[in-house]
Amino acid sequence: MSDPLHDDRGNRDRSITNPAGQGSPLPGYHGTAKPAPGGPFLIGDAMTGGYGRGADILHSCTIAVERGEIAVIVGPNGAGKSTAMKAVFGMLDLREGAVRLDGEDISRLSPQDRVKKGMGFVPQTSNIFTSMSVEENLEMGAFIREDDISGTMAQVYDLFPILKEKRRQPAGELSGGQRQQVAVGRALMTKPKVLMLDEPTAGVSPIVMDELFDRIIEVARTGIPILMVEQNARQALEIADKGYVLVQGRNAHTGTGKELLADPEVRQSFLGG
Amino acid sequence: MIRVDNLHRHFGGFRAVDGASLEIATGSITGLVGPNGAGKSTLFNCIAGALPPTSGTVTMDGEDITGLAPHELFHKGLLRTFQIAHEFSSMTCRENLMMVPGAQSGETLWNAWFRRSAIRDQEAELLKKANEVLDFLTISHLKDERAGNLSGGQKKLLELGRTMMVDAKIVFLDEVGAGVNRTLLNTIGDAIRRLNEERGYTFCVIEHDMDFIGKLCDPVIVMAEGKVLSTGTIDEIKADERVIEAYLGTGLKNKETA
Amino acid sequence: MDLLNALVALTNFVLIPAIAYGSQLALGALGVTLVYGILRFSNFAHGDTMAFGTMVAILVTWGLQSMGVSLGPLPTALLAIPFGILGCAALLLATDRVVYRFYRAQKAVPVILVIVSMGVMFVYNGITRFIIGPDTQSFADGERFLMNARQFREWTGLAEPLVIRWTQGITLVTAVIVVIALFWFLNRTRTGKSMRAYSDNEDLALLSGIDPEKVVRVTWLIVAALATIAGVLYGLDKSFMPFTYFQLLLPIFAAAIVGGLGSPVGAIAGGFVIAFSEVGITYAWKKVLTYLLPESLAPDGLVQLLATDYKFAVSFMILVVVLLFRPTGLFRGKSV
Amino acid sequence: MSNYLRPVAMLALVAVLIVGTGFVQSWNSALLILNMGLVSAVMSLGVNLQWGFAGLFNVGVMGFVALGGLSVVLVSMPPVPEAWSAGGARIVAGLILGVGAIAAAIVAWKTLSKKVRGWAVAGILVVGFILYRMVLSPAVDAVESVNAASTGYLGGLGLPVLLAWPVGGLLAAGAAWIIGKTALGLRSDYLAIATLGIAEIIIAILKNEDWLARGVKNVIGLPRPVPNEVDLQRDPGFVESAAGWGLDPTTASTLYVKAGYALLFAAVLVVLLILAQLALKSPWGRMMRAIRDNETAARAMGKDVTRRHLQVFILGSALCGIAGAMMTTLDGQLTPQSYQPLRYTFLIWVMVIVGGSGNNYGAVLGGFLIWFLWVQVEPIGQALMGFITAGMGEGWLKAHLLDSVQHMRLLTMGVVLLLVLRFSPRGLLPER
Amino acid sequence: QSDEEVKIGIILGFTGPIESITPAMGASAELALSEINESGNFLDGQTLTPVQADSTCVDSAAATAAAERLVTTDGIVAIVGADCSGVTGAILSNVAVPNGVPMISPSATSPGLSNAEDDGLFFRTAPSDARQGEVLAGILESEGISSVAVTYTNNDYGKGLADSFVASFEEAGGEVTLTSPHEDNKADYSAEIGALASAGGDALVVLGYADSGGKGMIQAAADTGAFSTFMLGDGMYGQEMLDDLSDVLEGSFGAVPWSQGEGAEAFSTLVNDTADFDPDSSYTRESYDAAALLALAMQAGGEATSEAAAANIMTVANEPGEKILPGELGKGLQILADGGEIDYVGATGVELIGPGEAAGSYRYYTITDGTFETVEFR
Ligand SMILES: Nc1ncnc2c1ncn2[C@@H]1O[C@H](COP(=O)(O)OP(=O)(O)OP(=O)(O)O)[C@@H](O)[C@H]1O
Ligand SMILES: Nc1ncnc2c1ncn2[C@@H]1O[C@H](COP(=O)(O)OP(=O)(O)OP(=O)(O)O)[C@@H](O)[C@H]1O
Ligand SMILES: CC(C)C[C@H](N)C(=O)O
Ligand SMILES: [Mg+2]
Ligand SMILES: [Mg+2]
Repeated sequence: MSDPLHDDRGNRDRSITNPAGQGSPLPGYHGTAKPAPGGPFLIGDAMTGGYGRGADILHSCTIAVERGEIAVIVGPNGAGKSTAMKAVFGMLDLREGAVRLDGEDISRLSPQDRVKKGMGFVPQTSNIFTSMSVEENLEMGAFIREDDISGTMAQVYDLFPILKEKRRQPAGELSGGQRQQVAVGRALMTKPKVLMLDEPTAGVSPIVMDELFDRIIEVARTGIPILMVEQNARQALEIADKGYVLVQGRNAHTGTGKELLADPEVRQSFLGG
Repeated sequence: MIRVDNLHRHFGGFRAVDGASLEIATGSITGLVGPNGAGKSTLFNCIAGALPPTSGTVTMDGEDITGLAPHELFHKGLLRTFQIAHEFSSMTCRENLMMVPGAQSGETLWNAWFRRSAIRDQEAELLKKANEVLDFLTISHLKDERAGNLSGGQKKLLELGRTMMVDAKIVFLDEVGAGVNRTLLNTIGDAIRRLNEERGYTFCVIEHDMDFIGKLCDPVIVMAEGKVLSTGTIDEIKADERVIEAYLGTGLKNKETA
Repeated sequence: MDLLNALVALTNFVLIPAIAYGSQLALGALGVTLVYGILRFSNFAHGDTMAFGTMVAILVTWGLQSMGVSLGPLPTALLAIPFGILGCAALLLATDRVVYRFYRAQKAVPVILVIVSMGVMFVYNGITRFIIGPDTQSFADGERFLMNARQFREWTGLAEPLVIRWTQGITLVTAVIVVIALFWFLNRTRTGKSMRAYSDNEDLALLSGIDPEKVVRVTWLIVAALATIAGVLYGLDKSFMPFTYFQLLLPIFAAAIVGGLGSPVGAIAGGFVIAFSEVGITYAWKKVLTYLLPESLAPDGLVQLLATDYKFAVSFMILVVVLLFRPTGLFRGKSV
Repeated sequence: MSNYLRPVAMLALVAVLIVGTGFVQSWNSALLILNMGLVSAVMSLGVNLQWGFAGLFNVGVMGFVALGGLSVVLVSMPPVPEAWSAGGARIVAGLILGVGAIAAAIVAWKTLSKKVRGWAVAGILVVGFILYRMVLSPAVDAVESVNAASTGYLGGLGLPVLLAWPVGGLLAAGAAWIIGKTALGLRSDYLAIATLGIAEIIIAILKNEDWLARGVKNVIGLPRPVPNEVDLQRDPGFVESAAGWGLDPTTASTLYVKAGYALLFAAVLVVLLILAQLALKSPWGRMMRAIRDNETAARAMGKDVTRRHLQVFILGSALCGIAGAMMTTLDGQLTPQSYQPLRYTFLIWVMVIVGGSGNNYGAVLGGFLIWFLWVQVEPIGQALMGFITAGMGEGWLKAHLLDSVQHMRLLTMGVVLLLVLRFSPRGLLPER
Repeated sequence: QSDEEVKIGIILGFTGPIESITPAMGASAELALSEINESGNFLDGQTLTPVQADSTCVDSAAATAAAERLVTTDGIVAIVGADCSGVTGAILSNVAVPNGVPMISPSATSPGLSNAEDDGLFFRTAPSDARQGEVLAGILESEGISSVAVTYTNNDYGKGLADSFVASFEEAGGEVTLTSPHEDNKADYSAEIGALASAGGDALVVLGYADSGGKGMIQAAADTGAFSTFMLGDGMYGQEMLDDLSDVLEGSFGAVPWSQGEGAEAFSTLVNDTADFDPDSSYTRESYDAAALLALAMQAGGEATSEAAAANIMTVANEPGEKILPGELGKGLQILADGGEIDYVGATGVELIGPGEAAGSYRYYTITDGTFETVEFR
């Protein structure tokens, strides 16, 4: 972050400068989708790229998920897990590689268009509209939908009953775990064909974590493929159909959750012994 | 070492900390756990002077330190790290460490202008110390890297390093582990233990990872809804029904059996 | 009788001017607050934006007048407002395209944008003076008074006059309509909600399929409308001069901040707080009191809290005081 | 090293520009530009101290500059005995009373219990205010009516004018202390707008408190640290040496005087610049950068952020005060009406940003460069317009274009600022 | 050394709060110079060249800079101007005195200038406001108004005039309910009017500038119905007023420096057949005289230098000597060339008293059906 436009030096006066919710730099994708039949349901294929003009962070890294599956990405900090997710979602420049969804090449689509194509994404941090009520958060999730959304909202509410109680409350007043539920709910409102979660359980107490995992499994059972990043690798890999271990932007190990859990090297260096 | 008596902190009508009382024994590594929104960070902030408590007292070695400003507490040897790393992003790792020690004569303008030589010697010492610390944390290869470019875990290490630049009495760590890779977390754990043994630091650690807490901490304090729910060794805690029901949940047991 | 006179005097010299001025400030502050909330910087160019929009309106008004168009009792300028808005919007969108957009794409920290807006302020400043010159321009026409002193005196037989100008009436009415419309838009319509969402968290808005550029465009459009309307009303009610519009920046900011930056309700409240304190504190209460109190107690001084020389200073004293006790403004703004 | 080369090159450029002015236009205007350039450099150095080092957004520069100007009057003008006897003592008493009331209010606020203190403070202030007005007003009237046409104020201390420069600094520092105490403490501080307003208030006071410095009636003919042109012209020795230079006495004398000012100003600038550099490169500077980067962390690491901010805010303002005093000395008059935010606040900001905030040399460079533009844009614009309109037939448009030249100034300033921000956002001499 | 050109600076507020009257003033001064050049009698055929500069009327810094430029770059030998008292004082002490350049102001009327530090370099063809104050007070008396509120433009002209007016009005037993300043170039004067209104008074005395605050105050007063009768100071006399406010001002009155008699008539005729500006616009006569005096003084001194001008102005302006009217400048020059003496009467019946300022007389006018109507001269 060395360049002047970004370091927030000498910016005490929040009354004249309001960084709240300022987004991150984006590539200017404006392309269209091309048919590319075959392959898994969603795949980021041999992706190479980085942020803006910065150095590459991903090096021909591949991530895929099939219908009804849960795929989990683990790896050390700064490995590029979140970056990989963003790449799949078109939030950073791919120098090489492609992203394909449901038999279409969507590498050149802008994030908005990918949402329209049916991708739902829950980022690692700041993943709710804190100043808006829970219900409005869900409505925003359904922003691109023209049809009637009450049905989906009902589904989300019985998936996360607590949200129904707090629907009028500003989401910012909820506790960590509840926020995560709102975030997932928001993503579900788009009726996504695939759901991507970045560390949904970070800083969440064990009880809420278990809760969340159960919910995620439920969602997967409804046939929505799920691609998620996790630091609680053990627990995550237990429920994963497929697991990826990223190291410095490269695929280090790939296999089913069980295999990876069994692999002593993986345990040693990523799951903390 | 630290004693908190019936501490309250309210935000508007909301009671984030609601009459918490606890003690941190000298030389211990005390764990502080509890559900999200239990008030752990808020409690920390109150002790460390970042937030004024609504009521209640905090004493350190019998001396009342309630509501003192952070920098005053710092000079009493009470240090803290943050739930989200607070590095000085545009400064190098080394500078991050060198700026820490208080009472640097070079920090008064007068000396900066008219007593350069005295400052020079002092700087030399700081430099030496900073390098030691970087070695200790196994990140000396990053000494001239801008702190802003470190990855999540390394930032946390740097924060820990800052506490080593001075002889702290007690250090508060807020969620060192959140989003940190487990292997790295173990390294941090070792660092903490060494500081505790070699330098006699007292620690108080917030963490949601029970394995980490289990390996490191004794005793463990559980907070819920702004109150202290129970205190004891990790095993006592894991056995405590109220804790399981409020915080751990049954999932943990299942996993251990699995 | 005396009581009535006192009331009339008060209304004539405090209430009416303050309400009119207040509505004008409120409209201005709304513009500032929108930019701050959605584009995330304090727009120092707002005063000059108002000046530009008004200037366009004035030029059009002159055109209409020369063509003999008129609204009877109402000032012709009202017809020109839409054109003013268009002109202003064009300028703002162009500026956004050439200047702001670059920094937005870079995700420059807001303070850079603030300084950029200073640059823009200089440029607008120049453009406006370049086109219409630095002098005072009068463009009000139609009936001047809704009710003038003589009428009122004859009508009520009171000693004190009560004068209401058309412009004051129009100002109030327009302000109310505009504000209601704005609120409805922000809280009820889809676009409005998407703007709030964007202002809350850009990236997430993106992930929900909201098109940022569209939000920005809409914002500038609204700002242009607010600025022009505020400017024209102010110009009709008082008079148009580029420099005074630049000076308006200060009370407008005061209003926005007192209300709590980023909070529309606050902007309006702030506008009136500032207006009333400015007029009220510098008003000499002698007259009113002489009516109210018995002869014996009648004041001989002016009973003026602060000489009118310091009128300008008042808004800031208010500002500082409010901030000391309520650091985020009356309606806690985004400023934390 | 290139990062030494760049500043040198830039400053050389400025030198060329100014000397060029000397050849093309007249040495008088060249020196005039140089002098104001030096003053501007000091101002932007001050703003840079606040913004570049500590990130304090001070938009009240104008106020501090004006205070500097005031100090020149208070220090150097001869006292007006009649006025003093008319009500001097009483005014002083009144002021003390006012300060006392505020002090009392603060004490009350600090000591009393939550319930009563609000009313207590309000009470104290109201009573205090009334007393203050009762004591002050008659005295003011008395003083102002002493030969209103030519004095009507208390006058100054009649001390050497150079003394006014440090005093100006102190005056500004004092004001900064008060402002800082109130505004810097705020949770998310509103320094910018607060300072903007306070500057206006200061000007309002200067304009309306005639007993202080004749208000809008201006104080003219301030004493000067350099000889008077006429005296020089009358001094045969000087005339001779002037002739030796092949200059007529008038030109020679005016040049001589301006050069004198230039030397004085340059001396001040150099000293301040050195001090600023030493500070920046010391642990103090490092601490300041840390605070700027992350206040919360700096606090937790034992740095007294509030105090440091106050310190640097005061220092920066003091610089502006000194510069203001220098400028008023140069003008030889105090004219409150000429203080405009566009000219004395925003223009200074342009200087800092264009020069490169956080870099002292940058600030100085910006001071010179922007001032040069500010002065030269007008003739250049004239030439430009003349060129553009040359083709046109006489008529409304041509006339309009020609007489709207002076507005090119603002436009150009804006464009320059925007271009710099666009293509080297850290200014011409970046911080690091 | 003939056909050499001598530069005279003309520094007036061509922009700013009196911009509507300055063009006429400038033209009038240049008229005098061109008349002299045509006569060809000036110092055996040297020509006088006018150099104009903008005093802005209020911004002393700008004015000094402009004057500085004229003196150092253009090398003028004397100054006609400036117009407004504030800038005049500034130019005097910062440019004229240091460089020893004499200046004659046609319109700076502040009493303060009477005893300013001037090394005998400052003169004015307009009377001091000390006098105007008395005149205005007198007018109120004859209008039978005993209680007024006063507002003045917040600069030293306004302040000075207000002071002298209030003094002499209260002397005469009148009551001033409130004296409050107004800033020029504000959009809104309702607060100021509010205060004045609540202070009360039978009339509002407006001592401001026609194209700026003064006008705004009257407008605001009319809008709120606070006052219906106004008395206008010299700064308020101008066509501007009639154009925009005739209905409001109907029945109001005021005073402006004026002079009748042969000089004034001569001037009017001269203007009407040689130039195209309104000879009755304020301070045009004074401007003509200012320029003429400078030339005559240099002639009397026998050289085109600042010293010569400064030294001889009083002698050419006053007795003894042959009376010189507008249009007779050539004759005057000739007389001086032949070593004779003159007493320049000019358009305003110049009689420089005390520290070199006009005694001056005023025209007391009322505004009836949209025109300035002379009542009498005082
Ligand atoms: N916005 C950004 N601009 C530039 N570099 C970035 C940005 N975000 C992340 N990086 C860099 O990209 C690398 C990968 O970051 P990423 O967030 O993907 O790691 P991660 O695997 O998600 O780690 P964690 O488990 O801590 O979330 C890191 O070195 C980080 O410094
Ligand atoms: N500044 C604030 N304003 C209002 N409410 C707050 C504020 N800070 C914290 N809270 C509330 O206080 C409660 C306790 O917050 P705190 O951060 O202490 O929880 P925690 O125990 O640290 O949880 P976590 O484990 O997620 O960090 C939460 O419900 C939070 O919403
Ligand atoms: C032209 C006049 C209105 C100037 C005024 N008499 C003054 O001294 O400022
Ligand atoms: Mg991540
Ligand atoms: Mg916490």
